[in-house]
This record gives sequence, structure tokens and C-alpha cells, in this order.
Amino acid sequence: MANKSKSKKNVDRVVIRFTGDSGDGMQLTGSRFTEATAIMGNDLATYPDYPAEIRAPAGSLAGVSSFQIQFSSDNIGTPGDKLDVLVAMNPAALKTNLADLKTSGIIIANKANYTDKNLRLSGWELNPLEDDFLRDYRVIALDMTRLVSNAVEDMDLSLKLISRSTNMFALGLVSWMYDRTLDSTINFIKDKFAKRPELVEANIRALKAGYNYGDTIEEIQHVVTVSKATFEPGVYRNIVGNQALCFGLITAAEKAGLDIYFSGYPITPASDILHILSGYKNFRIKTFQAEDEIAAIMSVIGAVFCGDLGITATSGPGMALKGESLGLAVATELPLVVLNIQRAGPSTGMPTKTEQADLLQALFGRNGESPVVVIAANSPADCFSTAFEACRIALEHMIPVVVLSDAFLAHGSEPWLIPQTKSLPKIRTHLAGKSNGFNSFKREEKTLARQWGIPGTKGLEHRVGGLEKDIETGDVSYDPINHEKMMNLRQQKVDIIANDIPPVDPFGDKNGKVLVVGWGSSFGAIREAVNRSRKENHSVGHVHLRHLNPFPLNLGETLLKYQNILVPEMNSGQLLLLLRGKFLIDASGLNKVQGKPLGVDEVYDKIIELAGA
Amino acid sequence: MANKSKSKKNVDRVVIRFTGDSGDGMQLTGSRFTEATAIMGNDLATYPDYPAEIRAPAGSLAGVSSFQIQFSSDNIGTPGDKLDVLVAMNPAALKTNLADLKTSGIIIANKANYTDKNLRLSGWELNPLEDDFLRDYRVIALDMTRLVSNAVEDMDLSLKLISRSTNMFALGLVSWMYDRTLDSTINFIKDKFAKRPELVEANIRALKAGYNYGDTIEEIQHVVTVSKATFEPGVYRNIVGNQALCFGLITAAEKAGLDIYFSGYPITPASDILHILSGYKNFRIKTFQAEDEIAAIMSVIGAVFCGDLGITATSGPGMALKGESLGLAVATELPLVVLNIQRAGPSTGMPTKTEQADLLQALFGRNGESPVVVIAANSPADCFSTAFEACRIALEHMIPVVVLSDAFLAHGSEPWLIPQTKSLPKIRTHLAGKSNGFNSFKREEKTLARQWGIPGTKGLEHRVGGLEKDIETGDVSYDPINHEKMMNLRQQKVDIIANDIPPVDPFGDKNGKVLVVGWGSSFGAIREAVNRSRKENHSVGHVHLRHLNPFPLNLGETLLKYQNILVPEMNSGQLLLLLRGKFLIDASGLNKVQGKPLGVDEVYDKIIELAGA
Amino acid sequence: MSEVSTITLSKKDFISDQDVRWCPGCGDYAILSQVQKVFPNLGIPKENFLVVSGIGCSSRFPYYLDTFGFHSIHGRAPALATGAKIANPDLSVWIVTGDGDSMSIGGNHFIHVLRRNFDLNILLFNNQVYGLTKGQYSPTSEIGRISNSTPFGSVDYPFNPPLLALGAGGTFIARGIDREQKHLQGLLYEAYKHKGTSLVEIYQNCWVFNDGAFASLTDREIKMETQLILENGKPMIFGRNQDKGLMLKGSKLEVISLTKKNSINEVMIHDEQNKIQGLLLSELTYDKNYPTPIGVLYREEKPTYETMLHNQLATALKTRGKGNLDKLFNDSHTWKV
Amino acid sequence: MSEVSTITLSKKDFISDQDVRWCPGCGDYAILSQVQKVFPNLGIPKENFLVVSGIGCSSRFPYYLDTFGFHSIHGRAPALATGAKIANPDLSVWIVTGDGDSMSIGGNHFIHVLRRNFDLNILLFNNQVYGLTKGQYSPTSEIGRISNSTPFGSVDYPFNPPLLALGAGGTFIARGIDREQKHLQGLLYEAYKHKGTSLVEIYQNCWVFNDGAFASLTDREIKMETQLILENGKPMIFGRNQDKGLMLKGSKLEVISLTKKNSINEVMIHDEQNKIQGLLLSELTYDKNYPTPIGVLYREEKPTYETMLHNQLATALKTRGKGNLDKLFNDSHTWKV
Ligand SMILES: Cc1ncc(C[n+]2csc(CCOP(=O)(O)OP(=O)(O)O)c2C)c(N)n1
Ligand SMILES: Cc1ncc(C[n+]2csc(CCOP(=O)(O)OP(=O)(O)O)c2C)c(N)n1
Ligand code: SF4
Ligand code: SF4
Ligand SMILES: [Mg+2]
Ligand SMILES: [Mg+2]
Repeated sequence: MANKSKSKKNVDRVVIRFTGDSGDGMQLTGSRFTEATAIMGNDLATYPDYPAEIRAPAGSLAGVSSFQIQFSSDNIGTPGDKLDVLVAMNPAALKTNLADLKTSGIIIANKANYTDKNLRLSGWELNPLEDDFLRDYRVIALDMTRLVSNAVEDMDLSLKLISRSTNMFALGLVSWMYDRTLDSTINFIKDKFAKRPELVEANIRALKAGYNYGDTIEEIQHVVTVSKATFEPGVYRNIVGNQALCFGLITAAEKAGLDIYFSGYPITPASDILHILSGYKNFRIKTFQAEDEIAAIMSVIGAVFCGDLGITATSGPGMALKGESLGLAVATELPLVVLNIQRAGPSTGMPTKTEQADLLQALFGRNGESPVVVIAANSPADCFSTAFEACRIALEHMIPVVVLSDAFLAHGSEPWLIPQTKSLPKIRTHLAGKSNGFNSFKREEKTLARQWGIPGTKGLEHRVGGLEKDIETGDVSYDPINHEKMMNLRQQKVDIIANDIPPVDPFGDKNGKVLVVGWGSSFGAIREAVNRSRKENHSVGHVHLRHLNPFPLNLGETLLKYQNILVPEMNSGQLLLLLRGKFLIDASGLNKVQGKPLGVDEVYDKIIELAGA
Repeated sequence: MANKSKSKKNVDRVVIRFTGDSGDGMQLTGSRFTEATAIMGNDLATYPDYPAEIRAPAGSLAGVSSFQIQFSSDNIGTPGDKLDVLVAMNPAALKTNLADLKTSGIIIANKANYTDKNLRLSGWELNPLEDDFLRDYRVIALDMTRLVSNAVEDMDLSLKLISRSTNMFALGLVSWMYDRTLDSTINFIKDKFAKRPELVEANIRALKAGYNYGDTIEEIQHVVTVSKATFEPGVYRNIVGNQALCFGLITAAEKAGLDIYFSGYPITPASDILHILSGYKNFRIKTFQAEDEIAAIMSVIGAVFCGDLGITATSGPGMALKGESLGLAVATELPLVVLNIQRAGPSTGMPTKTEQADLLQALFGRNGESPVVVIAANSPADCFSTAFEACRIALEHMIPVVVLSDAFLAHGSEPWLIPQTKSLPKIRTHLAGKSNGFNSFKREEKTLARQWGIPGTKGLEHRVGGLEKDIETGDVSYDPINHEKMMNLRQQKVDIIANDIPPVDPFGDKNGKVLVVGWGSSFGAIREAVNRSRKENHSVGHVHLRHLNPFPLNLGETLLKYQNILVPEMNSGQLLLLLRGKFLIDASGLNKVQGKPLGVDEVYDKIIELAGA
Repeated sequence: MSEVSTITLSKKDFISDQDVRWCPGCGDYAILSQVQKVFPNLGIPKENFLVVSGIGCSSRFPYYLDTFGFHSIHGRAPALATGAKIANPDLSVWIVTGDGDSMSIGGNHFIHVLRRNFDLNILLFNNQVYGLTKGQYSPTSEIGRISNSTPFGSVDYPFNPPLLALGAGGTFIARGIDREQKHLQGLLYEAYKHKGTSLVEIYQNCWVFNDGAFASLTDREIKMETQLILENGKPMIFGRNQDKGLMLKGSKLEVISLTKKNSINEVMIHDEQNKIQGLLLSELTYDKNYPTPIGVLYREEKPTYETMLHNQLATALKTRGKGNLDKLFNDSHTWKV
Repeated sequence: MSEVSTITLSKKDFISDQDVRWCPGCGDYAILSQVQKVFPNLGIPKENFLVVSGIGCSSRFPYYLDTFGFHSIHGRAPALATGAKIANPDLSVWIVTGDGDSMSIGGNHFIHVLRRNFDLNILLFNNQVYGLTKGQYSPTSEIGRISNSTPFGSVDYPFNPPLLALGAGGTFIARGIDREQKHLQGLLYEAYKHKGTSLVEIYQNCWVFNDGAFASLTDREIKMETQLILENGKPMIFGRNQDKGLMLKGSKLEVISLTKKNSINEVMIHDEQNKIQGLLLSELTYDKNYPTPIGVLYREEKPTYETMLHNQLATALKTRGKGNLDKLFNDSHTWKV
């Protein structure tokens, strides 16, 4: 199929958000569009957002589910701030998303759902499709339900089934508008409904009906095309953050020659990690759904003591529960990895929304001086390297590592350059062999890593525990000076890792007016904002910290090279406190705590404010 | 009884440490001596220290238990750095404590216990009482067991019973040396063994035998006397920190007109709080020993929702467990008080030893931005006012408050000026009366406290929970801007409390070379060190922070008035990080993490280093 | 509670102004409706109810009831309810919880509240799945359950909720079904009447993630064969024609058919207060060869925790007099300066 | 484990170099000694033992055994052991725990490990008190216990450990006494032999805070009257002259005296595999009108969690082939640049 009747217009980037009721299949629609876009060779970033309820009342504001994608011929790092197209399958979706649409942006609405009842439920006094409320936008309001009915007329399907296929109609239409092929979606439909041929047929017809409908719409003058982005050469796939985390873990296990032991207790947005890993039993991944988060991490400690690569994943409230046990891992110096996929707090907060407010919890959420390594992922694809790095540090340094991701990374996606597995480095372990006179506290000079003597190996019998230990023998000790030495040792084990990680090397200007220091999922927004301001000749650099504890060795001196330090965070200033406290630098924060990713504009505005001053 | 045969010598202060096996009754001996000293009108401070095991093997180093007291004619704030007298009932006690004895200090030893077996168990190659290893000290080595046997010869007691009374002999001897009367101890013995007259007799005889033996000892030339200290006029008693905490809570409940609901799970050194409060049922104190620390705080949340003054107490590991629940208290804005009696960590650490390394845990040990109020006690007696203040803030501001104490304060004691209960202020609450159209989120302007609508009151029916809430109605809300407003509100509720607490007013110099900023149990050591350095004409001030979150309003400007800021802490720099991060001031730390209180000398040396520079 | 006798409340007094946010078809709706029907008839002023929950689909329950409600955190509702009941024993406290909430993360508080025997009521919505987190198997899912966290089938043996509750010392154990609405109403009354901790396990259909889990018990065609409806003092019979019964043979229950003469006399009589019978009935939970008991499995009267505690308070007050601060402060050696 | 047949170990191989730090007179010594006697005789190389504990006096246990040991945190030993057993099913894993550790803070992990049926062994040192924290009442203390936290007497009904374990789905439940050393040794063997989670409750005297709690069971004069020593397949008789027995009457146990002719035939035969019998025996725990059962109360064979899990791993390996990273990365649509 080709678009024949309309001329084409090429643009750099497009932002589309599919929105509708939880039951409208918007997540599916979005991810199908994403796949088609990936195939076209654009760079892309996606962001799904859905309610905390499984299925809030149909038509209610609380029940709106959305999926946003930005695709571009440039390299991009965010799903975009403002929308070019808003697909709003019902009035509630229009209500909650309209504010993000650009002036003159396109609204695609399924008229059939703009009933009186739905309008009332979502608080519209008048039908916005009918009065001139939307005059600043280009509105394509169609009765998709009727259009799909027409397309499947001969099939004798229930109305319910027909309405359920309207999402495919919308997908078809948007695919036409942006010149995406339908093939991958058609294959997907065939696969998914393999056992129900009538559904295959209905969905494909709906999809094609939408696509073909494109030609007839007057509001649309051009088919819009987006050129391929330039990528580093290699083989790519699209990847979601949580999946990339899992791939990183599996790779690390292989490179260390260990089995993975994973235990978690379901919690949004970390549950997928358990789901994904439990599917790879042929990688010898042992997964255990524990009775709670404490049992999960404690069982990981047990498995690690027995020589597995042990991992647990959770989100904020679960992380709070793990505090005491993580302290035990610190005291016993066992290598384990704790993934915290952050969500908006405090307490239960807004479980499906994103935030990065657990940094200080990761550092300090335990009793006593209890240092752990903390690293963070920057983007969905970067979750791969971050997970690998976490395992590397844990195993090579015999130390617990906390990885911070968040809801935005967890469910967002982007193209991923599939690595050459052979070229990835091996990971060393401190597994001890059979021995006489084994001492679990004999340490490697470089890392201060102690020996990992696992049960089942002759001669390594020894005891560990949470009481303070003699620095020479590992036996229980209440000696005051020994305690101080051990505390210093534990801190040193963290600090020493700074020798083992890359120094920071600012992107953009290496010194000058403004340095933006970020961490975590704000990477894309900051990078784009820095790029934009540099194009306008502002002198701006960007450092994005993967390693939050310890910091890279040259971070302090780097900060001194700029007049202003800006620290954008989706919290109220947690990295900011650390940087100020450690380096006594008058950095300022850009703090947004709305359960939403940082926008490029917000960061850009703040940079300009500082750069202009 | 009076000391007739020796002349008297008056000194300013004396430090004595009673040490022996866990079974030797040193805690009892120490507290009896303390009572006698209190009666003499000296200022005093005590510090008990004992092993984590209930009763480690007899004679072992691990089994040594000790009780230290300093008493003085000056006002003092610590049990003293170096000992004038070391009572060492066995060789293990001598071994572990000798290093703290002043040169020329007195050792009192029970020769009978310096057997070959005990010497071996405690790692002495030779009997130190016999070779000249102790030549730098004044050694009074007696066979107390034989001396007590002689005293009870006619009574036909078992050797076990006789050995068990040697602590009374030692107490008698030391009492004679420092001119304390025996009356209070005799009364105590009569009370304690009321049902076993033979024990009353034996213990009193042993006590008197020790006392009378004083006269015969050549090594001792003088009976040492210590003049009364000058105290603010009033009625005094000696008080232990945990008890003072309880008194503060009970007083606050009375002043607020509420019942106390207390729930805890036993943990050293917090268990006493449960023990003490469970004894006062006639104060309508409801105590509940929960199945764990989480149940304890959750039940407190339930009780507070129903209108009680709710309190829980724990130590570090238990505090880690409470993190998630404390977050719920933050989200629901309920007034509760969490007491963390800190001990040495990380993990199980050294359960009976002191430390103050849970400050950052108190502030940040939860998911999300979850601010709570944090205050700390300075001294055993100060625990009273701190507990009262915690309840006041919690109730008047409808907010959770964390109180930090530690093992040193918990079990240490000092004289307490008994307050005039009538003159203590009333505490306001936000309890709502019957109402129509009740809104739990209606706020008092000054404090932003919400209304406390408790079950059982007509018209107040409403729902609370851990999900984010609409700032106007309190209903669940996932609105992004509302979330940010709520986050700011929760922070503001903490910040606003700064208007309600005294500004800092440095002790000593109001500006100058060095300001020492401390918190918690280091008060006494810092104050003495500051006093000492000021006597030597150094310009030094001391600020001791009760309020750690929020800080007093004028703290920042106060810091600017000094050239150097010194922050001594029994951790690796937690307040230090906060002060540096918040005020960008190049403060430096004096950090001791040995499970032991800070010493006056250590602080003094550091002050001189900074003041001299 | 002086108003008790004069209050007249109706279902609508217990409907809150919040939108109910469960999936269409969820069994939770039916349970909500029964609770809203029963509460007004208990003779309790509306302000004396407190409904506490954890986290889960089921735990949204308190939002929809117009009385005092606390949507707490995952698994901890029994602990919160404990504090509330001790603080104010006059409240009628109800816990609403799911199978994950109560038996996975909350298992410890669950067994402890049962052993302590507070006078409160637990409604356990057992849908044998984690609803809110999208379908993982739960501690009551059958072994072998394929779910997103167990694509190869779970290898966990499930808990048997009534047996666990009996093991923990529970004093009132009952079971109902979301769709058996009248029967469920009856259980709610009984639970309320019991002075002690009442556990009502309610089989609840999760339409999205575990639809039909209890179909064999609710299907009109066969439910007479699969439900054993317990009535105190009555023989344990069941079947479309009430033609089957349970008999105790040695120490085991057996299904017998009542066709033969006299055999009704061999059928076990349900004695709610017989703990061993309660245990025998609980043992049937997962056994496909037996009908599933619904109704009150076990009931035992013994003093509640809060009664004993408040008695201690009252006694202390009587014997020691009202606490006096000045006396307290001076209860040890004092001296004057 | 190829060395199994040739290893000869003795008690001293299991004595570690750490000083034992319990109070003189503590029952823990006797238990330690029995374990040190049994371990060398199980045919397991010393390096294949892993002993895990929580926190409490009893939980110091691993330090004193010369094998792999983990002194973890309060209440969490079963969770740690779970991970260890899944990671390496070849290990012989032993949990040592106290009544507070396992049933107060650790109650949830305790019931979950029992239901999942890992092949590991739990030694529950029940001294009916919190030893390490100096004497508070515990979840197994009798109601009314005066302790430092309950000066007016506790108002908590205690857990009944075997009944709780049965309620949770435990597959091996036994009870021993610190001072019945030979008997205890036997139980340790049985526990080891059972392929599933074995719970051995051991009544243990806390000399300092609860001395004499089990005096009626250990006192030479009367213990024959108070202990019911269970032997599989044998009638449940007891008494100084073996002259008393337990009989099942309806659904209740009754003590009968065997003086009358024939009545030995009425005595219940102990059938370890009969769950209802197990429940009946558990019910006797606190009943002063009955003897206290010691020995194996219940035993049931069913597949262990780790076996089923490792079978899944093996099957996946067979059907899908060894996991391959490159295949994994390319398992979705890819494109080349
Ligand atoms: C500490 C914590 N861990 C995990 C979660 C995630 N979580 C929410 S509800 C739930 C389980 C829900 O299952 P169930 O209790 O059976 O309730 P249902 O949704 O089936 O009614 C989980 C795991 C959480 N909210 N908090
Ligand atoms: C999280 C936590 N809470 C509380 C404690 C304090 N604690 C240590 S052991 C113990 C109870 C011990 O009782 P039990 O398990 O019966 O062991 P026993 O000492 O009697 O052998 C408690 C409450 C702790 N160590 N950690
Ligand atoms: S997910 Fe299941 S339990 Fe939850 S609301 Fe939907 S149908 Fe009900
Ligand atoms: S306190 Fe009790 S349980 Fe603990 S070591 Fe001493 S006697 Fe044993
Ligand atoms: Mg459920
Ligand atoms: Mg115990």
C-alpha cells in the first residue's frame, strides 16, 4: 500500500499521544506504532502512562490510559514535551490530555464515544467536538465505531467486539498519516489471535479501514514523512527499560560464570522484571516470588552466600522494607544487586507515576553507617549497561549495589544497539577454592574485597552475621577500635570504586557559564535542552552521573570549571544536597515533583536563565 | 559511721568504674553508689556498659560488665574520660578496662578471682596483681571472698552466696574511700531481700565489712570528699534517660488531655520504655507488645487515628523496619512520636553500645519526599523535656515526630530538677467536634495542621490513606500539579515549625574563633571541653541542637559569626553533611565511631587545634 | 452509644461520594453491596464504624463506604486495626483484605490478630490472584498456576485459609461466596455478633485475571453438588436432592449417599463449637472429592484482648488511684537544694 | 557428593573455635551437643551443611558449629534459608530459631517456608520467653504471664506451634525436650530424613528468665505421667506404669485408664501420616488434662519446592536448549544500520 493521493511533507520530529479508556487498548496501539516506527529507522522514545486501578470506571477521568511516542530523524532522548497529534478515543482522554497539545495540533477523536454519559463523566458541559471549543486545533472527529462496523458488516460481530477494534482503526489512520507500513502489525495480529480467526480478520479490516480512510480526510493535506535517523552502525531493536535491565543482568551472569538467583515481590513498576526473568529458565535463572520484600532480599542474601549472582527488584515502599536486610548485606559484605524502580511517593503515593525521590533513601535508609554503592540508569536502553555495571561492581568488589531506575525508564522504550556479546568484558569473582585455613576476611589489596567462600566447598567452613566483626578474623568483636576500623573499611570499599569507574567528561562545553548535572531518567530532556541552548551559543556543559556513590573522582574539580551549576531532578533536591554538602558548591536545583518526566523546555528555560545572567 | 582514722582531702571530681563479670552484680553496685552520691548533693553522671549476651562465659573478656560514675562539686555532663578508681572484680575486667585508668589511679581487685583459669580465659600470661605490671597504679588487691566469709562465718552460707556478696564488700570499701553513707543501700538491701532474711544479713555484713576495711588499708592516706555542687534550687532526683523519656510522655499526655497508646517490640536499648510504661496502667496508658516493629508503629497509627497520643520506641534495626509505615503517617498527617534509641550499627552491629548514626535514616529512610520532624535529647534528664517537646510538636502541628536518643542516654543517669507540673504548658490538639460537612483537610493557618476527626464523633466520617490526596478535599488525586502542591505542603508543615522553636543562642562566645555544633548525647562532653578551652581564653561557642529538622531559623546566620565550625559526632559526619549542604559552610567533623561516648579530651584537643590555627 | 436504640440508617447512608473503581464484572461490587446492606441494620451509629484495609483491588473498599475508613499499606491492616480497637473498644472495626494482602505480605499480622482475639471482623476477599498488580499467582493459587510471574506454573503449595486461621487460634471462621448474596449477608451478621476476631473468607471472582476460579461453586447447574452449606446443629448434607452427606469414619470424613435407609443418622451434625470438626471441614478446602463447606466452620467464645486490657486499666485505676504526676516524679529518693 | 561414602566425621569436627556464650544452666547447651553428635553421622560432608539463624540467644547457635553458618537478622532465617536451598539444593540446611524469632517477628516467613515445603530442617528452641532481650513474654508464653513488659500479666493467647505449623501446611512436625537427649537425637535424625520442611519444636529451659517452665515434663518424678511419647504404629499410652491411653471419642480425644480389660484396643494407634490425628495431638499442647505429646506428631511426603523448581530448569534446558545471549537479544524485530 502506498499513499498516492496526497503529497508528502518531510519533518524532523513528530510527537503523538494515543489516549483512551483503560479498556480501549491504547498501550497496544502505541507499542504497535512504535514497532512500525522502529522499522522505519527513526530514532524514537516512548512513554506509557496508565491509572493505578486495573480498570477504573469506563469513561471516567481516572480511567484514562495513554501512550506517547516521539520519533525523529535526529537523535532524541525524550518522548517529547508538546504533542503534534492527540488521539483521544473518548472525552475523558481529551480532557486530561488536551493541555499538552500544540496550538494547531491534530486531534483524532472517536465521535461514537462522545456520548452524553461520557461527557458528563468527564466533566464536559458541552460536547467539545461540536461547539468551537477546539478552534485552535485541527480536529478529525470520526465515528470510528460505525466505520469499523461498515468494514466488518458481513461478519456478524457483536458491537462490543467492534468497539474493541476501533483502536486498530485509529492506528491505521495514524499509520497512514505518518507513512508507516502495516505489515508488522498485521503479523502481530495474526499471531496474537491465532486461535480466533474472526478476530484476526476483524482487526486487520479495522486497521486497513483506518489506513484507507486517510485519503478521504480533507483536514490533512500531506502525508508526513520523517527521514531515517543516523545511528551508529550495528543491529538495533526497540527495547523497554525493564527488559533492558533483565538483559543486562543475564549478560553479567554469563560473563561472571554464575547462575542468577532473582527474588521479588510484585510491585508497580518493578513487577515486569520478575515476569521477564521467570521466562528464561533455560538460562538457569532461578526466580522466587517471595511472600514480601523482606523475604525477597533475605532469600537473595542466602543465595548469594551460596554462590549465585543474587538480585532483587522493587519500588519505593518495598525498598523501605528492605532497609534492615540491606544493612545485613553491608555487614556481611555480600555481592548483591537491588533494583529500585522508583515511583511517586511518599507512602503509596501515585503508584504508576514516575519520580526520582529515593536517592537519599538508597544512601541512608538503614541504621548505622551502612554505605552501599548506588548507580542509576539514564534511558531505557541504558538500563542494559547499568545492570551489567551493577553486577560487575557487586561481584568484583564484594559489596551490595543499589540501582535506581524509575517508572519512566521502566516502561519507556527506545532503539537499542545490540551489543556484540563476545566483546563484552568478563566479570571477576572472588570465589574461593578448596582450602585449608580459609579466612573469609583475607582481602584483595586493590578492591579490599573479601573472599567468597561458598557452602559445598571443602575447607571453607565459616560463619558470617550482622554483629560487628574482627577486622582480621571475621569473628564477632565488640572492640571499640576494631569497630571504627571496620566502619572505615566499609566506607573505603565504596570509595575505592571511584578508581574503577570513568571520570566525568562533560558533554558540550568543558567549562563556562553553566554545567547541568543530572542523574537518571532526565538524561534525554537535559541533553536536548543543552543541545538547544548550545545551538544558541550559550556555553553549557552536561554531566550525567551514572555513579552516585561513590562519585567519579574528578567530579569536584569539574564543578569548579563553571560559573553556575544546575541540578534538575524529579525530587526536591536530593543530588543537590549531596553535591552542596560534599563540594560546598552553590549549585541550584530545578525541581519538579509531579509524577511526570522533566520536559526539555523546562530545563532549557532554566539554563537560559542561568546562562543569561 | 564516720571515718575517724584518716584525714580528709577535698577534690573537685572523681571518676569510678565498677567492673566485673556479668554475674558479679556491677550494675547494682554502681546504681547503689549513685544513689548514695546523689544524696550527698554532688552533680553526677553515670554510664553502664554491658555485653550483648545475657551472661557470657564466666571469666571471659566478652562477659565483662561495667558501671561508671563521675561525681563532682562542679556541674558536669559526662561520666568522665579517665578513671580515678577502677574496681576490677576479675582479671577479664582488669584487662578490658585498664587502659582508661589514670596513671597513679587506684585499682581495687578481688584477688580471689585472679585464678589461673580466669587469667588464662582473659589472656593474662602472668598474674598482674603479682608481677609488677601495675607499677604505675596504686593497687588494692584483697581476697574479698575470704574477707566476706570471715564476716559471715557464723551464718553457714554457701560459697556461691558468699562470692555473690563480694560486690557489696567492694561497694562498702569505695563508699568509705569517698565518704558516702551506707544507709540508702542498707534500706535497699532490706527491701530487695525482704523474703530472705539471711541474704539481708549477709549483704549488709559484707557491705559493712568493706566499709570498715577502709581504715586498715595503708595505700590509702586520705578519705576523699567532694563538696556539694551548686544546683538551681528545687527538688531533685536521680533519673535514667529512658525513664525521663517516659515521664515526659506521660506529662505531655496529661497536658494534652489524651490517653497514651504505646506499642513497641523489645529491642536493646529501647525495651525499658515498654517496661516502664506498662507499669503505669492507672495513668490510662495502653501498652501493646506487638509482634514486630512494623505492627508496633502501624498499631500506633491506628490508635492515633482514633484519638490517642500514639508513641512507639525502637532502636536502629527496628527503625529501618518502620520506614514504610512512617511514610504512611507522613501521608496521612497523623501526630505520632517515634523514639529511636540509637545503638552501634550497621545491621545488628554492637547492640549494647552507643552511637548516633541514625540521623540521616530518620530524615531520609523512606521512599519519596517524606519529611518528618526530628529532635534529639542531650542528656538523661533532658530526655524529659525532649519527649514533652516531641508530643507538643506532633499534636500541635499534626505531624509525625522522630526523637533520637542513644544507648548512652538511655541507661545513663544524672540528677533531675523535678518540674512543677502545674507550671508546664498545656498542649493544644486539633480534635474536631461533631460537625456537618466536616473536611479533614481544613487547615489551621498558622501551623497548616489539618483537622483530627476521630471515629466515634458524629459527622466526621472520612477516609484517609497512603495515596496522594487532593489538597482541598483530601480525596485521592493523581493530578500532577496537586501532587507538587501537596509535596510542598508537607515540607512547609515541617519548615513552619521553625517559627515555633527557640532560636539558637550560643553558649560561651557569641562569635569568634570556633563554634562547636553538636546534637544528642555528646552535649556533656562538648560543654565541658568548651568550658575548659574558654578558661584558657580561647574564643569558643557551643550550640547544641535539639531541633534537627527543621533547624532553628537563625542557625545559618549564627554559623557565619565564627571562623571555624566544629561538628563532633558519634558517626561519620551526618549533621556535618546537612550543615554543609544547607548552609555551604566549610564545617569540619570530629567523628568517633567506637560504640563509646565522646570524651571531653577528644573534643577539647580538636577545639584547641582549630582555635590555635 | 446512647443513641443506639433510636438510629435508623439505610443502605444509602453507607454509600460514599467516591466513584467505585473496580473492573466491570468484579466480584467486589457484590460484596460492597452486601456490606452496605448489613451495616445499617447492626444498631450501631454510623460514626462508630471503622473500616481498615491494606493495598490491593479489594483494599479500595473503605473509600466506598461512608463511614470512617483507613486505606493503609500492604498487609498491615490487622496491625492498624489492633491499635484502633485498643484505643477505642467501642468501635465496630472491620478489616477488608485480599489473599495477597492478608496471607502473603501480611501473613504475620493476620495470624497474630487471630490469636489475640480482638473483637473485630476480617473480610478476606480471596480471588486467588494478585489483582492490583496484574495477575501474579497468590498464596491461595493452586499449585501449577500459570501466571505472569510463573510462566511455567507455580511450584508453591497454597495456604488453606480456614486451616491457617484455626492453626493461629482463630475463634470464628466462616466462608462465603461473592455471588451468594443472601448467604453472605447472614455471615456478615454472624461475624459481627461474634465477640472476638471473626474471619470471613469470601470467594471473589477476579474477572480480569482469574475469571471463573469459583465457577464450579457458583454455576447454577452444579453448585448444589459442590457447596456444603453448613448450619449449626444440622446434619452436613448436600447435593441437588440433598442426598449426600459427610460421615466421620475413624478420624476421616467420608461422603456417603443417603439413598440407603437410615444413613442420615450417620451424617455428622455440624457443631460450630467443635474445633476438631472445624479442622476436618477446613481440610476439605482443596479436595475435589468433597464439597466445599460454606457458612460458619468454627466458633469459640473467649474473652477478647481489649476487654482484658481495659479491665487491667480499670483495676489499676481502682487499686492505685488515678495517676498523679507529682507522685510519679517523686517516687524515688529526692533531695532539695 | 561423591565423597559421601568415605567420610568419617565425629562430634569434634563440628565444634567450632568460638567460645560458647550462653548462661550456665541454659538448655541450649544440651541441644548443641545433640546436634554435634548427629551431624557427623548423617553421611554428609561437613562442608555441605549450612546452619542459618535469626537473632536471640538460640540464634547464636551457628557460631558454635564448625560448618557454614549464617547468623542473620531477627525473624528472617527461613527466608535466607529459602534462597540458599534454591541456589544449592544439595546443601543440608538447618534453621535454628527461638519462639520470638520464629513466631513473633518471623511468623510470616515461618508459615511460608512450611507451606512451600523446602527440604530443610527447623529447630525451634521454645523457651516461652524472649531470652536475649531479658525476659519479655513471647508468643508462646501462657496467658497471664508476668514479665517486665507485662507487669500485670499478659493478655495474649499463645500460639500453639505444632497447630500453627499444621495450619500452614507443614509436612513434618515433631516435638522434643532439651533434657531428653537420646529422644532428641532420634528426632534430629527423623527430621533430616524427611524430604520436606521439618519442624522440630524443642522445649528449652531458659535458666535466667523462665526457669522451670517445663519442669513438669522433665522432673523425673512425674514425667512419665506428663509425657506422651509417640511412636508410629504404636498405641498412644503413657503413665508410670504405661497404664493410660488416649482414645478417640466422636471427634475428641479422651484419656482412659488401661486397668479395665481389653481397653488397650481402644487406644488410638499413632499414625504419623494421619493429618487429623496430627491436629488432635497438637490440640493437647496447653491442655493440662492431657499428657504432652513428644515425638513425631505428623509426617507427609510430597515433592519439595526446590525439586519442582529445578525440574523446571532442567526441562527448559532440554526443550529450549542452553540460553544463548545473541539469540535472546535478537528475539524481537531488529534492523541494521
Ligand atoms: C510494600 C508493597 N509491596 C507491594 C505492593 C504492590 N501490591 C499492591 S496490591 C498487591 C497484591 C494484591 O493482591 P491481593 O491482596 O490478593 O488483592 P487483590 O488486588 O487481588 O484484591 C501488591 C503485591 C505494595 N503496594 N506495597
Ligand atoms: C529487628 C529487631 N527487633 C528486635 C530485636 C531484639 N531482639 C533480639 S532477640 C529478640 C527475641 C529473642 O527471643 P527468642 O527468639 O525467643 O530467642 P531466645 O533469646 O529466647 O533464644 C529480640 C526481640 C532485634 N535484634 N532486631
Ligand atoms: S483486577 Fe480483578 S479483582 Fe481487581 S478490580 Fe479487576 S476484576 Fe476486580
Ligand atoms: S537468657 Fe535464657 S535462653 Fe538466653 S542464654 Fe541465658 S538461660 Fe539461655
Ligand atoms: Mg487477590
Ligand atoms: Mg525464646
